[in-house]
Amino acid sequence: MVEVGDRIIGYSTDTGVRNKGASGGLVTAVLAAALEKGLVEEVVVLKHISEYEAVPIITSDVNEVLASAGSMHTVPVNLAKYAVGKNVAMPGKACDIRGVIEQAKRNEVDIDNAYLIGLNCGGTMYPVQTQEMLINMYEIDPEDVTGENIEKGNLIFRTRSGEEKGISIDELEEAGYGRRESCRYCDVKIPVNADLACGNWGVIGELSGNATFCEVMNEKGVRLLENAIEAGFIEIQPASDKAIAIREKVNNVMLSMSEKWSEKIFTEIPDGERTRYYMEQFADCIDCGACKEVCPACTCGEDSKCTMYHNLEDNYRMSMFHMVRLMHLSDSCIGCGQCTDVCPADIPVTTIFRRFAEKSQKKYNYKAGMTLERPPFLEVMPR
Amino acid sequence: MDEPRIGVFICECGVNIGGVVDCQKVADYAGTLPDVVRSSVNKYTCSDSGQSEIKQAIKDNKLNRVLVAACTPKTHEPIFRACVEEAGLNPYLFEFVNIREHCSWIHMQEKEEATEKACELVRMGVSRSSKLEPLQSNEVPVTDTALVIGAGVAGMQSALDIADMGYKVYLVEKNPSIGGKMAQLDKTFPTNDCSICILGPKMVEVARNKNIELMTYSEVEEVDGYVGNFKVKVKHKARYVDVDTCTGCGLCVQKCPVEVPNTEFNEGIGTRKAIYVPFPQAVPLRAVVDRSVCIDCGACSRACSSNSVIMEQEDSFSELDVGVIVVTAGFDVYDPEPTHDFGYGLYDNVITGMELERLINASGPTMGKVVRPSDVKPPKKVGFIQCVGSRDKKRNRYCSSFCCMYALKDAQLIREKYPDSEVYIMYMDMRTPFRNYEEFYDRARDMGIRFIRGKPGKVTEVENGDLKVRVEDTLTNDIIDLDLDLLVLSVGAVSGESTERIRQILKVSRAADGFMMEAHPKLKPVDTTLDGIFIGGVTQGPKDIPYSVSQGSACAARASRYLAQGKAITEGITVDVNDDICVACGICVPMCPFQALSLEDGKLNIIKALCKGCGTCAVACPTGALQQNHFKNDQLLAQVKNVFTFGEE
Amino acid sequence: MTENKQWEPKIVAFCCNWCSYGGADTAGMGRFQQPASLRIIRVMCSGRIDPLHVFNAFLEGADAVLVTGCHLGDCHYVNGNYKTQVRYDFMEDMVLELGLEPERLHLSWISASEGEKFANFVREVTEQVRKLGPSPLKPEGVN
Amino acid sequence: MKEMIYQTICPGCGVGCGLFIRENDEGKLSIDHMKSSPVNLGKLCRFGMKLPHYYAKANNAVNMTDGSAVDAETAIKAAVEILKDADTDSVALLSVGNTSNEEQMAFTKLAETLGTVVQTGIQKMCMPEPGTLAEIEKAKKIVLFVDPYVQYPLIVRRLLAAKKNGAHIISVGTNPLNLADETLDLKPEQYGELELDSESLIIADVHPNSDAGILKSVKSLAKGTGAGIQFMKPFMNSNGAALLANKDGNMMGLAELMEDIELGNIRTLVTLDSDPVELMPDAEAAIEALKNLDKLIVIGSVNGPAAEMADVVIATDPVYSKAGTFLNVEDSLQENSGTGKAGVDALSLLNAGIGGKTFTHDEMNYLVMKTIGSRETGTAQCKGSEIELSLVEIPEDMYELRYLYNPFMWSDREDDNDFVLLNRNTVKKLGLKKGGCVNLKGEMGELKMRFRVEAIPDGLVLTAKKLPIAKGVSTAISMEVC
Repeated sequence: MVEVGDRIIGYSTDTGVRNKGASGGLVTAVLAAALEKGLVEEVVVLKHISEYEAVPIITSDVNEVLASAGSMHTVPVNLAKYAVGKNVAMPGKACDIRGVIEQAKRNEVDIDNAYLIGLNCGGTMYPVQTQEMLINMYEIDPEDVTGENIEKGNLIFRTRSGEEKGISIDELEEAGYGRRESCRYCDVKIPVNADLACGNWGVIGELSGNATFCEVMNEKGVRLLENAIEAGFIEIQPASDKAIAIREKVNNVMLSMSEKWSEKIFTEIPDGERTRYYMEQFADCIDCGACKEVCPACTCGEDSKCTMYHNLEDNYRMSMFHMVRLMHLSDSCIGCGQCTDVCPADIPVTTIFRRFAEKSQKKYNYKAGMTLERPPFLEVMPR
Repeated sequence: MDEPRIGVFICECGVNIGGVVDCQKVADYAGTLPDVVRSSVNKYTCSDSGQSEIKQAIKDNKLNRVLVAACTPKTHEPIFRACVEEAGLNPYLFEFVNIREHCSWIHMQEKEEATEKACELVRMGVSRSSKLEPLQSNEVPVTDTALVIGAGVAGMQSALDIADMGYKVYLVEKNPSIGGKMAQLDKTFPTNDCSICILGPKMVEVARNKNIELMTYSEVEEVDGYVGNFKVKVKHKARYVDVDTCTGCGLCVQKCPVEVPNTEFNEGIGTRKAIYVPFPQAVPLRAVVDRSVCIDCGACSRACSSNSVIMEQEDSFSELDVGVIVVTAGFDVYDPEPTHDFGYGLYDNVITGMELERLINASGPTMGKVVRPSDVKPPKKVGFIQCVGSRDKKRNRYCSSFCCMYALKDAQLIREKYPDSEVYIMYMDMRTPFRNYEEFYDRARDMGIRFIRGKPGKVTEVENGDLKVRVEDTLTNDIIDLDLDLLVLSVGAVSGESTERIRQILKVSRAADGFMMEAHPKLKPVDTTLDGIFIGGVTQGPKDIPYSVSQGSACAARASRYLAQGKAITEGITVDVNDDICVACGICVPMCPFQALSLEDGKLNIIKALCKGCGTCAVACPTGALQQNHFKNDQLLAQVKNVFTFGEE
Repeated sequence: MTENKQWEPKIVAFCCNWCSYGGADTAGMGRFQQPASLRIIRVMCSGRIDPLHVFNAFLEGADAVLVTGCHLGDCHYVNGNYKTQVRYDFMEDMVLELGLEPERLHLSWISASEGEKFANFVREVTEQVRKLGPSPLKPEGVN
Repeated sequence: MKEMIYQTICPGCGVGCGLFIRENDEGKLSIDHMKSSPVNLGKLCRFGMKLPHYYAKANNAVNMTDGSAVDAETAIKAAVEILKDADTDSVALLSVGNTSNEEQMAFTKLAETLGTVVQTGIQKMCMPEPGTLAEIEKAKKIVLFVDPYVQYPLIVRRLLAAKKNGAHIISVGTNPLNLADETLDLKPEQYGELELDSESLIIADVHPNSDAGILKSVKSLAKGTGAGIQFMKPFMNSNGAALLANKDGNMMGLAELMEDIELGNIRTLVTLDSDPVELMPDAEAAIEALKNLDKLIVIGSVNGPAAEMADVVIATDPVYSKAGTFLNVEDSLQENSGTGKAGVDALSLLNAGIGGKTFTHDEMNYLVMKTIGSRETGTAQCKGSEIELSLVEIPEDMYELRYLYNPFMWSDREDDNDFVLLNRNTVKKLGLKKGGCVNLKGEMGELKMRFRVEAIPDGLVLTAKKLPIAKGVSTAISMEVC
């Protein structure tokens, strides 16, 4: 039977799922089993709209799970806020899972009944930019694309005709395409904060492309897998040492890339210039509140401290809204990048917030969204 | 709420304010501020005429807010709140601005700046005043029983007073007998009457009082709830003796083969058995078994004619519902052992004052014979060192208050018992306030006791356990080498471990000296910041017997106000939650040290009676749904905003 | 304010009712003279001081903000000032990252008896801020 | 649990932001960002973010006759009776572009049967062909006649991108904009100072209250310098409405239309998602004018103030659940995923009732596509004369209250812009107190408002909110401290 800490390779027993779902359909099968066997009542999945768009839906319909979009690199949405059902299973990138954990700390998610299947993620891309990139860099008609994958630092697209074309991420990012900025410096690629950490890194040999590597992180992970095995939905085998080593190696490559980006993006701004820098960054804010609305670490409703005491008539040199949010997020920001994505004035909100959060979280040796530890700002006694 | 109509009253406070601040100018300025309908200057706003002017103005100008700019709210806010309340205004619609301590007195040379600052302070106050909301204090019913923790002399007095007023009292004592430290003392200053002789009858009175339920050898384990509605869990430690049938005859004690030092009552001098009666006058006069040394031989059981020894007994618990709690948990005597103060613990003949009490006591281990430990011979030359463990930056900074007097008493007793002895008291200052204390000091001098003003530097043991003490007499600047047989350290009081445990259970504040903190050093000396919990005796800080007894009575009086009224008025400034905004994230819950907050059915629940109105939860609240009344965010931010003006103003 | 006077900072101090507000009172009673730069806002406990209030003070034009309360262990509300300490550490980090000079935000534990300490504290901070000049967050034309 | 997800566009203005509207099983609406939308990449402005509120408030349109709720059939029947009796010359149809092309087309069909035209509230004017919003990013010099932050927030990022690409941005107006390199308060005769060329772009907007004089000057500025011009529009389908309205009819401005109603020239008014009370700067006057009508028929998804006065209200589907297409300011065609056809169906029955043909949504869609495919381009549209409005004279001792019209004002959106803008001299002169308020006195009354201090020219008071004390784009008012 399965135990915490196990590393396995698995795939769906259903050929249809196995062929349709990414990497052998393990995650889809585990989700379907969780729903079928009553381990959960609902599942959060991405409903496919186009090759470049999907919408999260909460469903108890197995068919919706089977038809779901799987992992799409061009859907940079954070699922955390959709996991508010009482008894839910959710597949997600590390940042999705981090969001759910932050929501759980704020009593929005019952973590004991939320089953979190983590998916390795090297980063996501913007749909519109990606289409532009396909035309300009790959010379592929975006409509022809049927799938994409990141392998060995290359971003590979498959087309209708079955052709594959890959270009190195470095090259793409050099040209201003590629992953979202927050993904570039993200330092959690394998979602070890989830119940299961799944992905295709470490799947080698004949199973390559047809199975999923999965690490069991906790008891909930055990339940998820055992449930799916009992239901006959999946088959698993222990991962070989070589597989484990390869997964680790891929992860390390990704992390060292992140570190490089981090250094590049977070160059120190000298003491005398920071105030002006931040004032200028926020000057174009139109007070739409979208950054707060999408923030997976925030559980406030529409009226909250950041909005209630923020008046446009005050004409401050810096936004009260952002000051309060900077404070509230300095320990809780998970760096998912959603705020930057939705900012209509293209303010690099995430990058600014990370400047504060990186320092705070490092100081308190706390990383938001990884464990259920109470955020340091909310501690009663100083650490 | 109607449109704010603020009346502003600027107080000159004689020349205290008026001598620096141009009060008329401030009043004129206040008149131009939004919502202010009248403003004026008074000579003394707090005087009768000042107060009647406020009341008149409330009527004449239909004021619904009053602002007084005068001295500090810490002393005068209650006065003005009462004043506006008499005129029919909610007291929380009164706003106080401090232009004396915070302005005129600290800017005495800069009159112009002071006036300008006063204007700004008034403007800040006015902006806050506009946003004030009326508040109501809450009423909660009070269970008409009291809990007194600790049955020393203060606790006994308190229990008796409450009981005599007709209320049921649970008196919980951790030791097998009541009596506390006073039962250990020999004589009491300044009358030198026998301690147990005056305490004994009181102890019996406590036992006999029908309204007092005595719980000895018992400890308070948990306290929940709030004023009027405390739930208390008490542990009754197994005594292994049936209290109801034991007669305290002592036959069992005689048969018991185990003998150990008597640390409980005789400060380790002499011995007691594994089964023992605490002391001859103990109440209840019942035996108790020390199972940590008992060898289970069964001798006591066989000796007992009433079959009162029950070795199977286990700790039991009771749950009490009480309305008020009086804490008279007492203190510990300062222990010089760990730091070997003046050779204590190293040299046999250095003893503490408490040890001397037991030695000198006629019913003590030596039957009142003062002997020195090394050779059990009466000492010829006795020295006392004062302020041991007290008034010492490295130990405790405070004065333990009773050591001077007990040293004088013990010195006199030694001189009386052994007229040929020499007695020295080495002191920093002799502190002898209150009736007949100074006379007592005079008597000691008359009796030939020698006083040396100085704290000894070094104590060394010479042969036969004799001691050499070097002390500088700071009055004569002479270095004196005293050869002594016995050295008594006049040790002070410290808040003991068990008192600290009670403090933590009750969540009473701790003062810097480690004792429990009163609500106000002058005006609420036996209240705590927690409604319905009172502190008396040395629990609150070192004091002598009369003062402890007074505090015991004071606690009883303060506590029975609740019992007599049957209701308690709780803090008006509490937190409130706006359910429309609250997302029930629960972040605030662990922030409250008073357990006033909880999440119930996805909603935040506030027990108003537990809330003390500190507002720390409101800061943790990310949504701003939780607001501290009277210090709401918009009230505070209005003040912040009005610190500043457009430069041209 | 008249034109020829030297610029005087505006400092907002949040004081708890029981200790530091009392400390300011004691400073007054002891007639410890201070620069007229300070504006005190009273709260019941320093644990009520919200970063919201502090940031708002800066945005409104404060040249410095003081957070004050009872000495640790002496809180009237058991542990309010420990919470203040936790929050202050965050505020301080934030103010520094925002590029404000460290002299513009202070935390001090002042008991009701420490009037002289209070006065000295005000004098020192005012002196420091005078040297720094107006806060970069101060809105134009406001003082 | 079953959720509905609608792929739709934001009805806030003519930009046409894509988004998803999610409807949970309790009918509660929320938004999802459509990051694949090339118009807005999923980004939304304040209005878009609050769209669920707008729908929650607005989607309560109910079929009514004379103020009482009835079923659709009864309402349509009542409307038919009114239209049958109406005299062709005194009937007017108004649709400013708050609905789909298909409904717009159906409305035009109804107009044809009635022998009249659909008015769009904007007088016929020579409009250049719209460019794409992406072109903003490429311009070398940009002249703004709008405040993008308040009026069209989703072009802010385009402008910032342009700036990053080296564009010089000049704001011609009154409010200093953070993204502008300079702010010039120019009169039309001074526009030459802008020194534009063919790599320059002018951004202005056209709405029912536009100052025709300025519009004309702006156009001639573009023509004279070869600069491009991007007209922003306040309604989600302004372009569709303009395109699908009967081309050769007499197109009036909204003000003219209201004047005709006031004069009794128009006795029956039919509106399609267009509320004159909300659209006119002075709501009271608009209500008074509408009282002169014999009959008022309101068709739409929104129950505005006009619906309250209407003889008949015919309810259509809220925008997000409508089937249909829209043309945004770039003239790019966008499609809703909704299936609601109540609007077209009602118009079809109305048309049939008065002797016309019935039609279906699909037929309308076909006609829309055909029209779009064959539309005339560029200045070929320009015919007829243009009328100039005269500018208001402001007396010496008074202030000019000027509206910063924004599209969201017409969606009856409670905004945080609950203040007026004035400058430091004004503050000083009036002795205003920080955090206090100012008393505005106009010919229609007094109002206490909070204020914000900005570096705007002397004597000016700006508002981005409709104030009941003044009418028109620009009004003389007096002010005092309160």
